[in-house]
Amino acid sequence: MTSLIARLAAGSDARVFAIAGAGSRAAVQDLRLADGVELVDSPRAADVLLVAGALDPRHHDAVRRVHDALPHPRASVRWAGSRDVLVPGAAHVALGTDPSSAIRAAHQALMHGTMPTEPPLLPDEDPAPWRGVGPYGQGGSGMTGGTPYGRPMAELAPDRDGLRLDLLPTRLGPFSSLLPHGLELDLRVSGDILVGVEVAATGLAASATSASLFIRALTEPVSIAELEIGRARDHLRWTADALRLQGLRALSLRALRLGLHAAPGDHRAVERLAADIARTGIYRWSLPAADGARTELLAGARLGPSTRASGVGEDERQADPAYRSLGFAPLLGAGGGAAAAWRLRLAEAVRSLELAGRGGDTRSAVTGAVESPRGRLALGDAPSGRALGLLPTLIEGMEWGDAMATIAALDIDLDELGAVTAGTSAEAAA
Amino acid sequence: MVDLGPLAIASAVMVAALLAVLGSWLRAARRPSSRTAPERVPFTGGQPPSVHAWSRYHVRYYPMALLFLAFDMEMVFMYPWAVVFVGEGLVAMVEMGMFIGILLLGVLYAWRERAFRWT
Amino acid sequence: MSDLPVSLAFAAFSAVAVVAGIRVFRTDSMVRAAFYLLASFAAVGAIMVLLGAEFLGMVLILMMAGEMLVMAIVMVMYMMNPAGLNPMVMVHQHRTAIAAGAVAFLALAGVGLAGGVPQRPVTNPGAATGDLGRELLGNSMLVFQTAGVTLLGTMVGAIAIAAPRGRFGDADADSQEPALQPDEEPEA
Amino acid sequence: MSVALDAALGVAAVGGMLAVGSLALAFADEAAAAAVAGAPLRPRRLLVAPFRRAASALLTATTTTERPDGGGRALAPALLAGLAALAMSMLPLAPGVVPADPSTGFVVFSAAVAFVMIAVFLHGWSPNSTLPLHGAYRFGAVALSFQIPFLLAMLATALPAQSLSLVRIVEAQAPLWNVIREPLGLPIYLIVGLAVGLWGPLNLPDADDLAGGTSAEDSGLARWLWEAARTSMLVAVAALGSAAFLGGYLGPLLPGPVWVALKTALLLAVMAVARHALARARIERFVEVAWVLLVPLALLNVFVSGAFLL
Repeated sequence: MTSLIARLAAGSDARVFAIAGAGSRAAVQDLRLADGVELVDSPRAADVLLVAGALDPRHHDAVRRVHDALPHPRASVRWAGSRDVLVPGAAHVALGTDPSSAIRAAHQALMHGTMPTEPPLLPDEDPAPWRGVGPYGQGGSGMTGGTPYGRPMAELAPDRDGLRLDLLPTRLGPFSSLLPHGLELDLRVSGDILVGVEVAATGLAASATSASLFIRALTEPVSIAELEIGRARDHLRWTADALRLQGLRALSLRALRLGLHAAPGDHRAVERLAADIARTGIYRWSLPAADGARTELLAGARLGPSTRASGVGEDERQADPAYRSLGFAPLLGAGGGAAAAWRLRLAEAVRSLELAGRGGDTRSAVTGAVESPRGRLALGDAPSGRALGLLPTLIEGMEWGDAMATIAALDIDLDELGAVTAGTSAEAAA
Repeated sequence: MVDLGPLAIASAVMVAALLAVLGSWLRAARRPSSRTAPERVPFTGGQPPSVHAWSRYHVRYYPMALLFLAFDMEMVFMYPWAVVFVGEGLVAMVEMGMFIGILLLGVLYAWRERAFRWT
Repeated sequence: MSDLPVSLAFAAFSAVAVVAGIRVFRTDSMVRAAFYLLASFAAVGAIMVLLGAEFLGMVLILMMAGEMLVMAIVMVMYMMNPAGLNPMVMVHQHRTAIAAGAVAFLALAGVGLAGGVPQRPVTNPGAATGDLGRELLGNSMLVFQTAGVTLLGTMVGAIAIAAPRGRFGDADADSQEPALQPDEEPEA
Repeated sequence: MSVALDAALGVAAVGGMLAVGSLALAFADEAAAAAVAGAPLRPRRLLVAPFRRAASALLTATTTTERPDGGGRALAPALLAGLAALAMSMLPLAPGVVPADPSTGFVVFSAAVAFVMIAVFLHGWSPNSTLPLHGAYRFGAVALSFQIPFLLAMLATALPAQSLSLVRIVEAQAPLWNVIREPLGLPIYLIVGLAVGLWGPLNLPDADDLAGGTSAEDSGLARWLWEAARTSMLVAVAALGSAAFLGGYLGPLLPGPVWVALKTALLLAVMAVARHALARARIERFVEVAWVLLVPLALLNVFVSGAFLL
């Protein structure tokens, strides 16, 4: 009986909580298509922890905390360029090779009981001393004082409804499925409304480098066909993530599969995907409605589709004679808002594939500032940096789900941000 | 005497399922896990929370909850009404129509006052 | 069913009703208190079913689920320390409370023991729901319609008093927080 | 003594039906996902997948949080499973064959649906963790909104039966199924049924934008039990929906239980497709639509279908 259960369990999909460190976001996303591996949103649901890419020492404790949140029996896989001691005992897989067989092997060994579970990494210390304190030894005092069971309670604060109820401080990130990994938000939540938002930390590793096409285009002319295929793939990858957030997992896999290999001939397939997405009713009942002040903020921030969705024709490609010679004109939305940005991203993916088909050997003529899938990209000035600056104003006062959809629509890429700003600081040092 | 047999059987089925799940849950929870304090930290992305999540939660849909309390009463009247509807005919239709019409005014008013929106 | 199982069930449900009722006041968590109350009501509903009022008993159970959820969320909203992380005593003025409880118990027990138990067995229990329906549409029509108006008044009143925003804007527009001391200026 | 025997039979039958229904739902869900994703369907793998998942859950430990409400955490999945079983025990399988037929069966089913909100709220409240807590309160909004349309959609089926017994409701459909007699009933019932079963476009409490919501802190067997309880509830909703609207065991040629299974499977398939073909609704949007659109439509359904009975 025991061996039957173990055999059955070993055949189940390995449930993986993945930490996507610097330079590994797309590779981790591709694992959603891997056989026998399932990425989950909470470490409590996982069997295996995958730690991918470079991570600064300041994130090490967070990684350890995530590790300790996994239930026993647990195993880890380190997927990085070089071995390190971040998670002792983790199997090492070189970045660039497929980790799914190592993950499956670890999962099977755990289920068969041939591999011991990993012990906790953090010392067994209470967050605050409480044992034996207070009249019942629970660490509290009075009605709401002290640190019962090691933590204080949330405190009262006035609210726009004229009621004084508790503000619940919530630190989201750095490894939350709701945010790009590396981003940490300090949220103050009253009910399901975010009444305070602060960007607490961004970036995964100071040594971030990115081989992204668009960063290469900053310094040298790049084939337009290559750039536009890259843009389409980027948009499709974003669509995959955003669809998942809205609960459409099957469509998300379809978008990801398209994004993996999209080529100029695929523009019909992308159009069909866009039509199927529209049929899910996502634009009618899922996404937050456009809001005047927020749309205006985005309209002035040169954030690519988010800006063009409100009808502002801001696109660096217009300044490039090579693009003009191909007859390029930016696609524009109307009214702004998340739904308009979604539609525009998908329409741009189609347009980019068509453009790539026409592009031939033409190379981009302008360097220094290019239009990345997220907006205007220049040395020292990444669209994600501007998006992060707007983020608190954009989501403050929103309901939780609306806020998460809005963050997703911004398409924040910390790798791109890190690479561009690291470039400037290196130049400044030189 | 009322025939309690069917209700007894239905309750027995419910209790059996409840106890089966409860028993498995308790057995699973008895196995030691989460021994250290960091293993028990609630998950929000890798940082520990600064306070307990339990708080005076601002239930922003409370006007709707109050409306529910009042409207729910209508169901009590509608069950017996449904049983005698065919027998009583038009009288039943008109009387319940009046009752429901009055209650729907309340929903209409709540909608006008945006009681179903809170974001 | 014979009498013995019914009597046993009656005893069991009574015990649940009483114990859960006591737990309402002996627990620290507001959510637990609300759900203990729900358990107590559900047991009373089951007793009503045992007494032959099948429809009313089941409806009591059905209604209480919604009501107690609303009770739980509103209690959490307004009580300090809603989850009882620091233990607290929910009962105040112990002596008065004990005295009042004892008097109420004795009075009710006295009524129960001294007052005669009505001996009007239900002739056709299956038709009870239908009888109720005919009563509503017939003799009690006016009561029934008045209930509708009362409920409408409840809805309108609840929304008018409680809604934070209405079609004319925020409910607390231009309002001031009261002063804490007698001769203090109110906070702007 | 016969009651005890009937109860034992009922437990076995309901357990079996819920298990088979859950497997069917898992299969339909994977098939719908594969169709939408454009991926190949691997039936052999699919059939063992639920058992593999269960075995892996058995071997994974159940974690706890810092200071949970232990009783609530244990009770929530058990209560939900119990409610699903309670509802399922009143499903008429063939003329004269039903595990339990209380004369107020319809009210009992309504009470089971009402208690779902207690189970889900308890499940999100008890871990003392932010994301589950938000899921719990979200379900409060969802549940208080779906109650009345759900009950009203069902209520219309009691009019022709002149009874609150589910057996009578099926019998009364012999001349004409309720899905035709009350065309609005089934769509409203199905929409709201998605919310009762925490499924697809109305799975707001366990949503992806809360990283799993009320079940974000669940692991191992505790997680599996919650998922199984949720699925069972959805199966019960589909089964009773087929009895109330699609005539239950009524149908030509085939024996009654086969018709029940086929009709339940049909509703489960519709729900499986809805999960992959429809986006999750914003909570505020659902609350407003439920009150302003579904409640009046459900009432209209009651009165219009009632008028045809006179």
